[in-house]
Amino acid sequence: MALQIQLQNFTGPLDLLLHLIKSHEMDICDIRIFEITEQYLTVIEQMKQLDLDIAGEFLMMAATLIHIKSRMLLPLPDDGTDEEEDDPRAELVRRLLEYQRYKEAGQLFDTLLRLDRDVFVPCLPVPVADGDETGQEAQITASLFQLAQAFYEIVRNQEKVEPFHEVVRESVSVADTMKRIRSQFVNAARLNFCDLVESGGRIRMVVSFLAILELIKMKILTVDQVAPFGDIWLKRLVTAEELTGLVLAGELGDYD
Amino acid sequence: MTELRALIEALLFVAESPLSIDKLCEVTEGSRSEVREVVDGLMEVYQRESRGVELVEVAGGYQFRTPAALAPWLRRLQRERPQRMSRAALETLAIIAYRQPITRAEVEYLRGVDSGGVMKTLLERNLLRLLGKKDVPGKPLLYGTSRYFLEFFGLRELSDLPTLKEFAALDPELAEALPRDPEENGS
Amino acid sequence: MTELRALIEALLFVAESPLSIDKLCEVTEGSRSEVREVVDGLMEVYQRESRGVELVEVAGGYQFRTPAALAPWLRRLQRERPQRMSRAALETLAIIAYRQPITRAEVEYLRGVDSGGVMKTLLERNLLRLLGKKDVPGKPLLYGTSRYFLEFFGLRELSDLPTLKEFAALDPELAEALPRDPEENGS
Repeated sequence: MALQIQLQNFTGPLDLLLHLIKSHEMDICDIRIFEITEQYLTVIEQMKQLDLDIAGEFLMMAATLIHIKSRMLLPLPDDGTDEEEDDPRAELVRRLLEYQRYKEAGQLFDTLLRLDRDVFVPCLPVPVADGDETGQEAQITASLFQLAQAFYEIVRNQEKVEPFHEVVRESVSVADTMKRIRSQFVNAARLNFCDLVESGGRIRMVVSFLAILELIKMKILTVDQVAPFGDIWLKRLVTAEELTGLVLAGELGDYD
Repeated sequence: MTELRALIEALLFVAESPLSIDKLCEVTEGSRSEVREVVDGLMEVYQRESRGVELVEVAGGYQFRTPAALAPWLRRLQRERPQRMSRAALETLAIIAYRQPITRAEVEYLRGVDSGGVMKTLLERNLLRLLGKKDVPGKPLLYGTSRYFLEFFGLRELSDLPTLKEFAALDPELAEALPRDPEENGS
Repeated sequence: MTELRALIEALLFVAESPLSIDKLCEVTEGSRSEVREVVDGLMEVYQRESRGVELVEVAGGYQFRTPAALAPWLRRLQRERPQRMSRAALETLAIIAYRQPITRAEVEYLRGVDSGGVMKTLLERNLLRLLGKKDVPGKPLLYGTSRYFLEFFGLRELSDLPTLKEFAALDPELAEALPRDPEENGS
């Protein structure tokens, strides 16, 4: 039987195993372990011959199958213990059944009406807050994941930036940065200030800040901060088409 | 009453996420029974008239949503294609949804494959959240689904999840080792 | 016709900006006269029934908007809606949470920017507290997180914060960027 199998089509070794069991019309609870092990190893071998990377998990499962197979060859101890318990396949069967259950649940999830794919939520302009707010502070939210993520990124950037600190001196021009920011605004009318300011060193940050100021001066962008503690937003004052057609300072000179 | 009705309708239209009856009472200063009556009325009217939007109960609140039948047309307005969900992501999400709170190691045991990358993406997409740490040696992080997960799949609450095929009798050990009540945590 | 009506209604509700008749014709594949008739009909119905939303002609297109009279109430919802914590605040809070007790200068060194304002706001919000003074020249103040901080993030104690190692392990590629811990084990 010519097996046209691509490992990347499977989410893991259990998925592959389940496929082999089904295609050989076996009962999960009574796997013909010799046959399935052979099939499984054939697939792995084919992948190896094609010189494809095989994730460690697939190899581990191969080892598990061989181990089970070898235990099946040993005579069962005849001391009256529960047969189920002694079946070397028991653990694998349990995992397969359990896995199959979630695999099916995942398929079921895919059929649920999904936001922004099957159903959409109205998007109405909200009346803007007037000047005389009561001064009452808005509540803020953040998730634990976001907190950990923020710290993680700082630590990572430190390590990336520090070693090159004095060696490399990057030249970042305001004009180039303006171009970058302009391209970001082609697809978005509004962007978060923090997302526009480049991280990775003081110079980059300062330059992107200067570029933003320049664009504001040119009346291409405008700044908006809803609450004292809130994010700073930059809004595009011109249409996307106008923006694309715009010639920025320095752009004439270094165009090809 | 018509005023309250118009107000509640407007609130439901401008809100970014589903509004609960409690929230509606708080903002409108209306009584629970009034508010509930208006909401029920709105649900009924929009349903009956087969309109461009319907009022549905989701993620512990109410929200206007377009009927699924219109999706192919509405997608034409979208600038970006909706983000795909890989099979690995769906599988992982299913495990976490039914087994939460659950550790990464437990997810990986069930899937038989490293799931860190998938779980991180799901966290970034706000479908999962961190639930603290498990009280066992090493104190691994516990994961669960977020409120947005309910919104994303249009579920009223976790107990709305499709029921799993039952065969718990077959894996008593796993059933004991992992908490399996999906309702265990609220938001 | 009712179908076209529902579709146009839905399109007008979910579009981010006003839709012109041309655009509506393009998306619905309807004729100009049909589309115009539906739009006029919708405008009329919403107008007549004094509803929570009305269809208005604006900037060369049509858009659903809430009537001006309801604005004060809707702003209330807006005001009460929790805002996402700004990135600056999140960064500062994260540094203090993981590195406490820490001085302002140390925070600023790590962030590379002045953080006095953010720290002040975090103190006012009760997420931070003062832990005393550091025993170095100048005796700078030491900052740490408050009890409320734990509550805010649903933590029982500080050691419930996700460890960097575990966090990094979610992303096999990124994990390599972190300093290796000799005791670290893969799974």
